[in-house]
Amino acid sequence: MKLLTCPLNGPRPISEFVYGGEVRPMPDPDTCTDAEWSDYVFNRSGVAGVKREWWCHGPSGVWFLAERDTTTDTILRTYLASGVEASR
Amino acid sequence: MTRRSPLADWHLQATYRSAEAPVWLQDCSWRQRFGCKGPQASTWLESLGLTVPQPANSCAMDTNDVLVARLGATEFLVEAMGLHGQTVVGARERFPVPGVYPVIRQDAAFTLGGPRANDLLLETCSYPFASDANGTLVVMTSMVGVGVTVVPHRVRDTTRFHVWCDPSFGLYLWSTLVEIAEEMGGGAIASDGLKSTLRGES
Amino acid sequence: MPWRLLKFALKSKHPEPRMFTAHSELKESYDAVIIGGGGHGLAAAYYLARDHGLTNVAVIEKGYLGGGNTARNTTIIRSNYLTPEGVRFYDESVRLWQDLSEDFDLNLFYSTRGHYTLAHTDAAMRTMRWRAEVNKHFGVNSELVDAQSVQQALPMMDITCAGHAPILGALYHAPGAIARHDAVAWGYGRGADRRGIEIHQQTEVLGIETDASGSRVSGVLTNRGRISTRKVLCAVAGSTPRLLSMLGLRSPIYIHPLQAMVSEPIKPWLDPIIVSGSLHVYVSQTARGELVMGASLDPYELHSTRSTLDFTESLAAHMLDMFPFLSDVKVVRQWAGMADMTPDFAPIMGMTPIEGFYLDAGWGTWGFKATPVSGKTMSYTLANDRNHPLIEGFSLDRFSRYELTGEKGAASVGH
Amino acid sequence: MRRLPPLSGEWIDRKQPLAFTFEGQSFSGYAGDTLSSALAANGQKIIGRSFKYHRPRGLLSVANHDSNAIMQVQHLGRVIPNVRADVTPLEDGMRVTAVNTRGGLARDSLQLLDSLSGFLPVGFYYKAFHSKRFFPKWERLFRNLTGLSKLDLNSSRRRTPKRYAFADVLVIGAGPSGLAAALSAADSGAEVMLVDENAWPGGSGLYARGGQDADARQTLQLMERVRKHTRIQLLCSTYAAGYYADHWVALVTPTEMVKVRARALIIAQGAFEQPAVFRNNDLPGIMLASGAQRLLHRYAVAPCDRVLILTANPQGYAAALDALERGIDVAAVIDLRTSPGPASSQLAERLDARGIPVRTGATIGSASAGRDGCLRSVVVNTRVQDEVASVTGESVQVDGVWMSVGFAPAHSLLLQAGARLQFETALGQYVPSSLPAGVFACGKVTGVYGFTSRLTDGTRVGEQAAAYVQRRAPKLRSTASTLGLTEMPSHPYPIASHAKGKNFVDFDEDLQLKDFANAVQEGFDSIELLKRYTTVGMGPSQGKHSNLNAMRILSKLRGEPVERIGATTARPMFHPVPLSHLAGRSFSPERATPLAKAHEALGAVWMLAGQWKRPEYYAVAGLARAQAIEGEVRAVRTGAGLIDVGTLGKIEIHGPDAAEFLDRVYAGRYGTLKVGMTRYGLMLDESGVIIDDGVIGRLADESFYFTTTTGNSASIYRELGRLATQWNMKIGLVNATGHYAAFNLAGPLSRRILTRLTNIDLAQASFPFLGLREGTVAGVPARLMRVGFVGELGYEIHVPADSALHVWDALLAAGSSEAVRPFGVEAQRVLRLEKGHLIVGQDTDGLTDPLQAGCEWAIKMDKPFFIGQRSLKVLEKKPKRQQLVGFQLVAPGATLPKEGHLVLSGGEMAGRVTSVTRSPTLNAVIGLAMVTPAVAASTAFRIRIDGGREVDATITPLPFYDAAGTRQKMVEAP
Repeated sequence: MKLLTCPLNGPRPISEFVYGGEVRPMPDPDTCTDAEWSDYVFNRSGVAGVKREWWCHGPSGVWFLAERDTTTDTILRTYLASGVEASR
Repeated sequence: MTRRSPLADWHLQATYRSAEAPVWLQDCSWRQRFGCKGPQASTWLESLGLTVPQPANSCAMDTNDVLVARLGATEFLVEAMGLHGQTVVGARERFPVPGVYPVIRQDAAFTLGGPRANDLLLETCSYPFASDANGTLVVMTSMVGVGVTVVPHRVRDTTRFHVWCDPSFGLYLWSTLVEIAEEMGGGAIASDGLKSTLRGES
Repeated sequence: MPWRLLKFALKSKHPEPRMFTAHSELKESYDAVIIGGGGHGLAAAYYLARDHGLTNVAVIEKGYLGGGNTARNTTIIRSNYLTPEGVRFYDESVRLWQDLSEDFDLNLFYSTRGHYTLAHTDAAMRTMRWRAEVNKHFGVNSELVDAQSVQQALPMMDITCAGHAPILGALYHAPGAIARHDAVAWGYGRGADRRGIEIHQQTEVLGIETDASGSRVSGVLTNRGRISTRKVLCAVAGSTPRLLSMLGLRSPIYIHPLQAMVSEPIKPWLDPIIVSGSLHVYVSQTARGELVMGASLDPYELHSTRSTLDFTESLAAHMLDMFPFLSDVKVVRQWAGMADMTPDFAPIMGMTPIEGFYLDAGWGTWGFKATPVSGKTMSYTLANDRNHPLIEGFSLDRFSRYELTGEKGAASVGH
Repeated sequence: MRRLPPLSGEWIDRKQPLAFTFEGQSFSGYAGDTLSSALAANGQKIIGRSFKYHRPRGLLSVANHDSNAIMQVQHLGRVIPNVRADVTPLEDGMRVTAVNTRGGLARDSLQLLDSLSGFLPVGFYYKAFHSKRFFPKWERLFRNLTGLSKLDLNSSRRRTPKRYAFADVLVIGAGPSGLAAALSAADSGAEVMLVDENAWPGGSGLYARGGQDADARQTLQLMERVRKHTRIQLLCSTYAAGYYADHWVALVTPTEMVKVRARALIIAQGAFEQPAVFRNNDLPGIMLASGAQRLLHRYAVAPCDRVLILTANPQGYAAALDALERGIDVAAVIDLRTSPGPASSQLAERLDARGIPVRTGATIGSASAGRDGCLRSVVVNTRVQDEVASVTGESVQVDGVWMSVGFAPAHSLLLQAGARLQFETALGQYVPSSLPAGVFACGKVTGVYGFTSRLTDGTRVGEQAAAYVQRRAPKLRSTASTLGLTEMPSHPYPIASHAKGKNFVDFDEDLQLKDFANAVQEGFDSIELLKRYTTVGMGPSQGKHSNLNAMRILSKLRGEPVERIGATTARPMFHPVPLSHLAGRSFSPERATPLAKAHEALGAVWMLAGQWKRPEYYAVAGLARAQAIEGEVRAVRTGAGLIDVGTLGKIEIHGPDAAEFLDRVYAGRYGTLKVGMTRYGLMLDESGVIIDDGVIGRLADESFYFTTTTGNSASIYRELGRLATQWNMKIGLVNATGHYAAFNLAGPLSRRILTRLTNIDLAQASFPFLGLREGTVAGVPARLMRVGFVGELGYEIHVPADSALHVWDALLAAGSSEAVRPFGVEAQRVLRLEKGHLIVGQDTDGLTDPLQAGCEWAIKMDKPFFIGQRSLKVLEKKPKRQQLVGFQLVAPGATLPKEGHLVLSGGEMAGRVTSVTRSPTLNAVIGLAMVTPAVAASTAFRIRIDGGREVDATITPLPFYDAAGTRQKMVEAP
């Protein structure tokens, strides 16, 4: 099974993790247009490539970021949202 | 009033093995424990005279058998491993403390031991415990589909494993493991602490 | 033994012609280009030629004919959807399916087996009743049946599911069917080919050109050269986001793998198709005797068809919960496809902001059963530059309008 | 076929005879026999019938590379389907039968299909049988003709354990190269796991002897060293079913599946010997030379008395010498090649010395059967050119043909691991051109065939793998992959066409040479299309003996070199895996509140709620379900009831940003919530859809306690954690769901009962409606919330789980005089419906926003931000698509509609019933319905109930009961 390295708990089988989706910047709700907002709410960058994603280590509840190539499922790096680099 | 183990219903029709069993489980839910997190948690625990482990996911046991486990970076589980949990009860009663957030810990807690304990783990959990049982490690992982916290603990030449899980999963986790242990010629063992749970202690 | 097989015994030379002409060159221009030589693309080509007389058309496929999700799905066909849009659309599809073998003069092994969607919770029972009522309202044959009827129909099944998910009832859908998936692509391909449409395999799209205004399609760039055309139909499932990005279009489509596995052949014992949302299982037995089994989507985005072991582990466990006697039955092969999912579990079809660019996408886990109707409606849409009435609820702009279709309730486990 | 005298290294234990039956006939074998070897030893040449034409079939590979040897076994009260006879150990008392025959193996009535084969060309079933009228009949016929074993639908679930394992180096294949690799890796300090699918290691080192014992002796020495090595764990009768990401390999043993995480992997799986293609090459008696050698040396069985060897490599000559050594008469060695290589020539001299004729540039044109359906003679023709044999040939009487014309490397695991292959023309096979990090290969799979070369290769690779694990540079550098290759082990085209056909390429699927030409003629001219149309390689053996020849044939038909043809994807499983092995014990976690046993004692009837079980109602002797539930409802309305709501999600949030955080994640406002008060909370997603609701209470300025619905507790706690991280807020979240027990004591008499147990002042003034208080109940620290879900005076009591039973019992005891009654989920549903409260997920669906649900009161649009707010601003401007309304049936006595029934307006579908009940309190049928705005604006609609009948309903304002809400506020105690 695929291994994913939690910055705090170390490498674990990916079944211990919950996928939180791609990190997506939210437009300013007060200034953006309805179209910009619905684009943010519904549309996704579905094209394969390296993406920044939210992942959660289930047993510990640790949320962190992973840079993953969605073509090959290779994980380039994982780090806490505060920016702490994970030892890989 | 009576504290009741999350596994109490199981004990009602329990058959216990001897501690000589190749693999055994012992209900330790009765132990006094509490949890805390928050910016001041670590300093506060130190101020109580507890030994606070520094690295994430490590633990320390102080002289009067109080275990302080660091869960991740900023959360702690404090448990009196001995029969008398006065320190812990005392600390628990000091809440609220500024910058320290209490974490209620009503866990199902048990100890897994015996020469074949690791074989049981290999059937139920994907974490390679055998590779590192240095006694200060805290592992949060999944066991038969239940989130658990595990502290491997070297006793002489064998390793024992202290396991904690959410009480609502307790019966399921415990009876599943006991069933497998029994297939291995082991099973649940009784303990003084256990009796006092059923008898109740105030 | 049908007479038509005689010729094979009597003729010394094999009397069958090529199903698909091999075209050495791409023409410089076509009236329309269909990207994607899977079931949907080929069906659209077939109906374009047959119903709309459009034959100067090229189907371009980066791999081989029907090699994508057409070849990877578990071949379940049904119309017991939840929304009126869905029910009307898939009901038309089932109607088309039923005549396809004769239309093609090619045996698709279209086999009506009946389809049980099991309900293990009272919430599921409510949804199943809702679906049954909507289906019946639109003339689709579905019924909510109780646990006893399920047990009578499947006496070998453990309806307690090993105790941890007792079956309370099921949505029974008599028209539920399976078909020989590859043959569907071949049938449409041969039909389109015979009507003069060119099928180009091993031809990959590198870009889509628009005119100066940027609002109208003008051509397609491929690894075998440029084609000029004013109409492009995009039917590429998992590759949809990449194709859309060539035109700067955004969509809610996200790609997750969907896995499946198949057992060794065993003598027939399972007539109907069984689906369980709670246990994440769907299974049917093929004419060869194999059990074709699937579960739910993989939990995270991935543009690859790799296999995982944990998929087979949980699927096997849930299979045995329902059918304990399969313990010694062996799995020979597992595989995966890339599902192009949408937020409301309904497809995205029809015209787009780019004139002359028609989209047939968002087929998630329900694309195979829609093959004929998507071909029919998309060919109509392309030929008339007007969305076919059956697909009006599926347009790309429904999201910006906050007018999603409510199919999710029915498709929480697809198929 | 007969058993031979004992020989050193044989796998059978002659001291342990075993009895079994085959097709009802009694046979005997020895411990250590497989079903195949035992049948062979008993002279049973025909062991099965082919899938399509029902031709008699015999042993081919004796290695589970073909599906001739698939059987059905009855043993120890179980019927085991599709048993692989080649690798299944014989056990005493087994009752073995062939699969898929009609009237038994010997006189299978379906063999007439063989004579009809002319009518059944490739893909014939696509070309007929599809008239709408007759297809169902034909299909039934086909379904019954196909399939292998018949299942015993009564056999019980087989629960096998599963195990995780960890190794530095996992070596797959314990032939000469695998043994060498394992030893070398272990000697270099790595912990090694070595697996082999056979009952014993050694591989071809023990069976391919060439009439001598030198290699075998050396192999036995290696085995002995492996057995003694402390760092090597050897698993036999174990195959690697598949490679998965990050060196995760599924090993299948006879009793369990072992999931190994290896740090490095060595593939030493060798190569599958491939058959030659000629007319009737499937007759029993014709087998792969390696298969014959396995029988000879593992099981001491002579497959025949007089053999003709068809070869194109040294291995064939060696097999001839093995035959002589074991007293089998060798009629001749026929070599496809005009000029055999040096290795072959050396061996040929030894044959010559023993008077065995060797004929080169020849082939078998056809074989024919005797009356027994088994091989009787072959015609040997000159090979005029590829595929074509001379018209006239010489007939040779033999009862055995051994084919040794080449190999296909067993590289499917390598491919799954991401290795790249290139075609080595000098070898006539694919070899790895690049390997992923930590993946290594040695032996035949890499094109190394010589015995000593394989040992060298294995030693080198073993050391390299250890070096990789130890993060150091390897001491032994790579050498050319084709170590010491003197001649090509695989013939490029070991195929002979024949006018009459029956020259089989795929034995599983009965595919003949001409089928491929015909498929290509019909346009299926790429390997993938060819595979799908002909089904080559799709049978039970997954192409192990047929894919390579299929590629060769296609390359010839397309006039392109084999390497241009490509190959089909190599997917797991390597060998088929039983569902029981994959499933293991199959764990499905369940949650329980501390009161589970107490509920049971009270007669609870359970219903599933996610991982939880909840009392739907409490059975009362002599009362029907509906009456029992009605009784519970009345108790709450008139006296007091007690319900376990411990399954609700319970979350604490502490910290300076706590209020701000709640204001962002819930639609209501909590910054203004007073300490000691609670407020309803509605949670939306970004598109404005309702996803959850609960009650939020303020414990202190910076501490809140709130509940979520049972089903969403885990996912919501997780998502809140993510948002806290994303927004970088100073809060601490605590998931107390399982740690707190909770019950709702509700009813006009609840205050009176609770007063007896608590130190909290329950007087209206000090504990008002929606208040939150902390104190003790029955001596236990407790949190009390005055909530109104069921619409009566009520207290939700939260206590630590370890004291739950104590408090529950105390409440029931204290309330005995008021006849307090435990009530279940169903009664609660009725009560809340009377109050017009919606249930998220039942009265709302995946698209319902608060405006549609009539929850405007619960959303504070003037807050700076909350999740879903911006979308609601869009939705406010648009007409509603649906709307939740209350309704009442016109005729109180009318049949009760059900949830999910349709709302009709003018015959058109206009919505659905989401909740409905017969209200005992109001003595009316009331409900909620999600309807079109048009219907919502009207006053009445119809509901289509079971049987298609319709009942009339009038739209009714909510709530149905106690509109003023005086009862739940209950100012003064009754």
